[in-house]
Amino acid sequence: MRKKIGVFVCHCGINIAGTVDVKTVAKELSQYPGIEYAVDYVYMCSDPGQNMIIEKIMEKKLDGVVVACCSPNLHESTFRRAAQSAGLNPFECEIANIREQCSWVHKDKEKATEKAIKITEGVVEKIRWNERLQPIKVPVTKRALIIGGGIAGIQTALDLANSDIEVVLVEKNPSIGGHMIQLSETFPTLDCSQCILTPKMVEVSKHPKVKLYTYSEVQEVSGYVGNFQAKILQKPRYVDPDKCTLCDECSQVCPVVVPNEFDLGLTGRKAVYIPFPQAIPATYTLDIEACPGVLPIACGKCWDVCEPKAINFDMQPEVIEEKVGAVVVATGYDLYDKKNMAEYGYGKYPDVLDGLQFERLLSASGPTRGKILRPSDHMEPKEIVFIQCAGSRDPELHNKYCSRICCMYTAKHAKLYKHHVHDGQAYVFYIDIRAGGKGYEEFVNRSMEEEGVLYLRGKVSKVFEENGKLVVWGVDTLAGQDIEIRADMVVLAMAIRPSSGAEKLAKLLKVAQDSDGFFAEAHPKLRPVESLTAGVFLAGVAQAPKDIPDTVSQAGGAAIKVVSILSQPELLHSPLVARVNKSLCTGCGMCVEVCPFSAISLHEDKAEVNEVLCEGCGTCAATCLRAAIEVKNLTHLQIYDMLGVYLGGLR
Amino acid sequence: MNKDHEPRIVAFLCKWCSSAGSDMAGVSRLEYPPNVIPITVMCSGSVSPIYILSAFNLGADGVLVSGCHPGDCHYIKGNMYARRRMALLKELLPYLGLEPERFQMSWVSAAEGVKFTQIIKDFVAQLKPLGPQTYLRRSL
Amino acid sequence: MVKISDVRQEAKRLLEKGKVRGVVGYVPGTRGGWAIPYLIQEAERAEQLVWDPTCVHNLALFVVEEKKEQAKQKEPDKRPLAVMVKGCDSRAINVLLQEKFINREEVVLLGVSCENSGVVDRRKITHLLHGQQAGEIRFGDNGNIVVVVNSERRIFDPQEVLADRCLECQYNFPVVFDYFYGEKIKKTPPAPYAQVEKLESFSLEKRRQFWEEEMARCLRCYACRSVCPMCYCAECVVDPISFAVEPTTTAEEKAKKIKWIEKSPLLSENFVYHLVRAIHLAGRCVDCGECERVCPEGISIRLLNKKLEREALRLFNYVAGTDSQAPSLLSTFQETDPEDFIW
Amino acid sequence: MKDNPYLPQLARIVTIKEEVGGSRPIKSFRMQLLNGHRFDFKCGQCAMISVLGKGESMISISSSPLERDYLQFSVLKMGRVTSALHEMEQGSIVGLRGPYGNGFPLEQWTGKNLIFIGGGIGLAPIWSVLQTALRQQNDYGQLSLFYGARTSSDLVFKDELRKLKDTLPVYLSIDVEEPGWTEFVGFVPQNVADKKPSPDNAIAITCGPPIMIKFVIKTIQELGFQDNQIYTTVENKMKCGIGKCGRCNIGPHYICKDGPVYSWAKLKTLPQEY
Amino acid sequence: MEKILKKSDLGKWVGKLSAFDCYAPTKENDHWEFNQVTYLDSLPEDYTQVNVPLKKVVLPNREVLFNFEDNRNGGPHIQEVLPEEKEVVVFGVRGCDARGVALLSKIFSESSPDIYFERRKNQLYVVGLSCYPLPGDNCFCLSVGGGPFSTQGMDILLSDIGRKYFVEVLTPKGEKLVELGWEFFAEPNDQDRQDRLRREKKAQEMFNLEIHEAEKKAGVLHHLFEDKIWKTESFRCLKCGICTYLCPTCHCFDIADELASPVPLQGKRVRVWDTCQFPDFTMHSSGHNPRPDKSSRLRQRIMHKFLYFVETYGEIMCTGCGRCVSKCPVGIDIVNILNRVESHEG
Repeated sequence: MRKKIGVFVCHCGINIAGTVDVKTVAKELSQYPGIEYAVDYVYMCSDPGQNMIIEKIMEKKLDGVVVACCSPNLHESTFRRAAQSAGLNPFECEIANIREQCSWVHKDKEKATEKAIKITEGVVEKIRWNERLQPIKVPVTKRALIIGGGIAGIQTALDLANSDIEVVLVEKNPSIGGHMIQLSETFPTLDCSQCILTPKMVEVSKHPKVKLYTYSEVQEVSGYVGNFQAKILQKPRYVDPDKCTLCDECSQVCPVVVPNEFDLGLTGRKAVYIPFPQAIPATYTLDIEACPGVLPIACGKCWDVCEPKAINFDMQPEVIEEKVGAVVVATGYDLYDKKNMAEYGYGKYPDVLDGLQFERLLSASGPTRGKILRPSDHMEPKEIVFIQCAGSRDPELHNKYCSRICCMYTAKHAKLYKHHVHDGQAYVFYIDIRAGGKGYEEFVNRSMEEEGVLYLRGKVSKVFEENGKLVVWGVDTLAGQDIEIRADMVVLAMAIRPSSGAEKLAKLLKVAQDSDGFFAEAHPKLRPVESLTAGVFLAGVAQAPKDIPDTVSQAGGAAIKVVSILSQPELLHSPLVARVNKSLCTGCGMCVEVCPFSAISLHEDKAEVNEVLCEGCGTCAATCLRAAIEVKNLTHLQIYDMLGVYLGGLR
Repeated sequence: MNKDHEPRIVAFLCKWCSSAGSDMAGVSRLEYPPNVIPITVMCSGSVSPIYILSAFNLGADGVLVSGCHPGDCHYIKGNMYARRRMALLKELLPYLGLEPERFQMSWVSAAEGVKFTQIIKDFVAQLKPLGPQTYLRRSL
Repeated sequence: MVKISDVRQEAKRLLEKGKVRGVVGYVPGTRGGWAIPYLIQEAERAEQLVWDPTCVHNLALFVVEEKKEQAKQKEPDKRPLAVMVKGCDSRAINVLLQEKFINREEVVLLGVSCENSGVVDRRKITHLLHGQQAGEIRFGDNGNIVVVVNSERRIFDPQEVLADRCLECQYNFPVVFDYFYGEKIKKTPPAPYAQVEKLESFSLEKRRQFWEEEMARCLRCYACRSVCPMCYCAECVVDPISFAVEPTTTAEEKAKKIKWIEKSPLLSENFVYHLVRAIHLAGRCVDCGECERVCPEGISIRLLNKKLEREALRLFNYVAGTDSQAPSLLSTFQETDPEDFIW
Repeated sequence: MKDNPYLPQLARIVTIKEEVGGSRPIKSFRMQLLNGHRFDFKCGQCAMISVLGKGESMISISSSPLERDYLQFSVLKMGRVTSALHEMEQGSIVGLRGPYGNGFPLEQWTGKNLIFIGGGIGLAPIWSVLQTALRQQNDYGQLSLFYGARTSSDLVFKDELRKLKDTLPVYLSIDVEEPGWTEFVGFVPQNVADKKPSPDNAIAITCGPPIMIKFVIKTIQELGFQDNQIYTTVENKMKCGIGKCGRCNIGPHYICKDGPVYSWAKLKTLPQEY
Repeated sequence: MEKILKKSDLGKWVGKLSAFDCYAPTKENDHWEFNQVTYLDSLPEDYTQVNVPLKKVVLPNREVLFNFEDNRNGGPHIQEVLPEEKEVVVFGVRGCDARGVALLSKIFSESSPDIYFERRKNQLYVVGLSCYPLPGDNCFCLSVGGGPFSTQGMDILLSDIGRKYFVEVLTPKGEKLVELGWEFFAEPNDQDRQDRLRREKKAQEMFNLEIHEAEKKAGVLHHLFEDKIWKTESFRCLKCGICTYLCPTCHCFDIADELASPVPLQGKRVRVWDTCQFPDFTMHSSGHNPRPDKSSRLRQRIMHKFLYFVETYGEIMCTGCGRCVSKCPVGIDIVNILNRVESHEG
């Protein structure tokens, strides 16, 4: 029997009824073939409205319901739930959007009504062929993989581990801690970054539910939500952490000195080294790139002096497989490459620093033990210029986005500078001040008012060296005059970029990146910690620039999202997935090639869909030359019939 | 030629960007001509060329395919495949003498209600002078 | 020059040894000096094989047909099929390999050189001979074509008699083969897309007129589709003349089959049929030109396919049938694909 | 209008009865012409049913020509048209043209015993003969019916068959055992072989799937039936119904006009293209 | 009735036939087709044979049978559509094509006459043109009951005898046409008659293709249903419709509903050419196909023409036009096949 369909036309107060003659829509539809019942009502989404739908489904024995109302993004689930409570399969209920796509954008009532009728009729045609589908059930591995051991990754790991979920935390550097461990003090409270982070680092490393892989990289992730398999490459450290006593003998004898990443090149380190004293795991690492060679052993001095015999040149890279149910990407950021900032002399003049280098100067554990000294001559800078938006908010030349944290840390830098150099003068070039966080505005104001930092609104055009001074040419747009400052030091609030491995990681996780290279969230407002790939979540700056409190909040958010998946006995996956008509399939494999989710494979010369991986995008359907594959409930026939209604009848 | 002809347009809108963008136009109460009937598909990558040809065959005066901007695709890269397919169709149709204005592709993000509105306005405006599409239209 | 005796000998050997289940090649036809495709299954028949400019057919088609035929057999003969292939045939084979319709082991390819020439256009020959029957047509020197009429030997310039597709072709020897006969002489056509470009230079109105006249003639005999090795679908999307119906196919599935276009030879339906076919052949058509040759109404179907061939090259730097390992034109993309047409 | 053989007359579906459910459903439709005209036909003839917009399908008439109130068609849901027909409701309008074909030569069978042997939906064409013979029982000898289907629920005319048992021998069968089934289990030809109907003064009328017909004929030949005592119907794809569209021929015969009813004596001389 | 028409008067005569739609062979690209013409001064000298035979006039590729609609309230409605009432004269029809229409009448005019064919045929006036020289290398009409000067199915036969046509007026329809331009027609003399006869005789000697004893083929084919020739010959068959679409006697068609609008339902039932060479032609909706392969379909085409039709109507359903031989893209040669099956006799 053909389906008995009911049509429910919503007035949405006057939102729809103001432009669309809803009575006419209901009347026309009631005469449409196969329509058992059609009615209009003032607010379909209200309880009485929903109850009416439920009652009519039962009374008229409907097996299809079309609600002509607002966008399906809003009330589709409302009405599907209502239909379900009346015994219908949720896929027997569809929304015809006659508000956002009709009543709200048209004025001519007659034409809008005509269009609303067409839209609704089209959905009626679609629903005729809708299948009753059941969600696909997927088992769940109750473990999570977190990629990145900065504050975002650490916080997510702790929140998850404390929720009794096993965590695999992967960090590519020898130690966890990320950029936060490099910072001196944090705005707006000026508490010491290391002091608040190291307890968390210790906690995560000791937590029985956390498996920590440092000096490791995720190489491959296959599978799907609830059931990922990750391959993790653990690079050889050539030092056995269990034996290493942190005596530092090896480092002492090591003849190789390379720039120290932790201090952003402001100091050097040896080929065998510990990144910083509180590093976790607490062990040395032999940097094979810098070492003269372990195979054959070219130097071996470290091995000679190591009493506990912790040095082991035979260590090999190891690939570890881990099964997890969810993945959190917390890969943080890199600073914008200095190559791009030639106009400010960054990279050319040693006294032009970036924000992180300045942090190291400020840090008690830093190269100058917390004294602000010029790298070139170890003199205390008396005039210092901070340049905000270095590489940010510059769509023509650099990055179009705002890096969000620079206003605040520049204010902090200027303030701390004043704390160190009381007689010094700090200038800040800014476009405008963005201090949206709690206590931030006050913090910036204090910098300006209490510390006497001179804020200049305008851009710096050029920085060059002249007679041992850094000449800063800029413009004060408020005063409308050109400015020249002869400074001892320039600090650039460099833009932050997605970390260097982000692109590769995005590919292997099959998650999207936005146009700036940050990981794309599923919805900018409503799903900010989810990626578009089910089971992959985002935390911290990997998703977009943000400060520590926001990062920690998002990390917590990501953790709860993971929990909400992993706490279920099994996952439900949308059944709107592709299906192969095997009698038409010739096994050409073009669908396999185009599938963004690797959900299709060939078996015995026919395509086969992994329904759990399939997201129902339908790219395969448009690629298949034989119409042998299509997405359930949005088939070629449904499209064709909709076209037929939209274009066929000449009313 | 009938200059007063009201063009009939079918717009294939991807669910995540362009359909959401058209919703945004609605939310913002932007006005555009009622000539376009949207068909929401999951992804512009799912729009088969035969849909477009069929739409013309069934009497459409214009067909719009709209997807997410490159890099923004909800399905990572469905729109990239669409771009290729539609590039060929865009070349082929005028080669056969169908006015190139009748088939259009656009990128409209979920936030671009204004852009969506402008596209529909422009599309309708460029179709109007062409009159009805009779070339591929089935007349029994 | 291809020594046909070598081809015959190899075919004979393959058949005698039972290495292949048959040899698809050309044998003399019954009317005039025109070759026909033939499936040779007895070794002694290999002597009948010919190779001359009347061997117009794309024998890759018969690989497809035989594959389907074998699939229907209860006990399929799993031995490979030997096929004579010229340049375009071999490219078609490559597309079939690329689309995994066949495996390389299923065919033994007897590649033949087009002798720096190509196959002839029957219409051109008929026109030149004023209706006289050609007794024999063979390759001459320097790409010339020798036509014997009433035992008189006439030599034609390739430009006069070759099929358009051959004049525009740059693959005059096979790109994939197991055996190869004749010389590999690289040929570069002066203007491979001259006809397409000419049509493009017309006004929209004139192009429209041109195609309307072409399409109005279509009888929908489907010879173009039937002769195309790429049209191997079990069921054509636009207009089934063969339904893929199996005993398990339900009534609903049959009722759901879409009639995208009507069977009537209406202008609009003819257009959509040919358009969909052209789109389906984008990046797959190897310009063997068979569709146009067989069309009883002489519709310029090649001009359609050739257009998309050029766009595939121009926009995406893609040439069909040259690499059986690469992804197909439309199952891949590049970040840099043009998008200036997009609003 | 009458002289245009392609023009259907409109008819109303007056009742719909679901005979068989499941994945191969069968429904019986009773129809009346809208214009009140009579639709004269012979047992075994067919009519072309149009579902406007979907097309036509040739269906045998399962009611008796003596039934003046309606025409009955029992339709297996099979393709586009029959699916559309199955979706129709009581009161819906369809097109009808015909009747087509030769029909059974009932006039030659007076006084003879008629043995009906049907399988599945194949009971429909012979049902018309059976109903006619029942109404004119005095004209014929003993009537008997063999009928089988895959399962008990695949049997058509269940209610009628139950009643029929009071008037004549009805031998039902299903292919495989089912709980509660007390009658024969096995294929129709086996049931026939089991019951051994006598060929004396008898005509066997059989219709069903081709494979069944083949074995029924073999079986009853073994029982002594001559070729001219065996009648069957054949089916091919049809479009025009009047022997012009060139589709349904077997040799020089067009089933739509020269068939569908054949004696085995005739059918065996024709090529096996059905 | 026999007449003489000067070639220079042809145009004048045609000018008198303004009440008719006139069709004549015109050249499209490199082949001839019957197209409507507004004037006709002469029949082209190089005219050979049209591509699509005369049958297209009586059995067009698409014929609307009726319109139907179902507006929501009124219920379905059917509106018969018949061919336009317009008389048509076709000039330059070759004997094979005219015979084709005559043979088609046997099918379409007998039991349950086909009103569409009937009407179109009744409105059709065939002005034939005898074949001297022969239009094509593959003509074999002489073998199958026709001939270069065959008059079957014609109303008038024109034979070129130099500067004038020898006109044979064969039917009352032909007389009607001649009467409309009676002033241009003269009586033939003996020389004219001899010229015509001489040419006919010469034409008959020009054939280089024949089916040996075609009339006996039915008897041979009768035994060849299971012959392997069908398989070997059909190997190269493309399953296209060329041989049948271009055949003067092939008449298979499909009936289909075409929709202008699904809702409200509005459309036409049409019949369109179809061919026994298409795979799904005989396929049951169950998927069963009594003619499942190319060999059974090739067999059907030949059997139909040389056996089944002969059994029913006593004539061969082939007029020897040679199109299927010339136009088959893969050289399937019905004449060759039939000549080869000779040996199977007995």
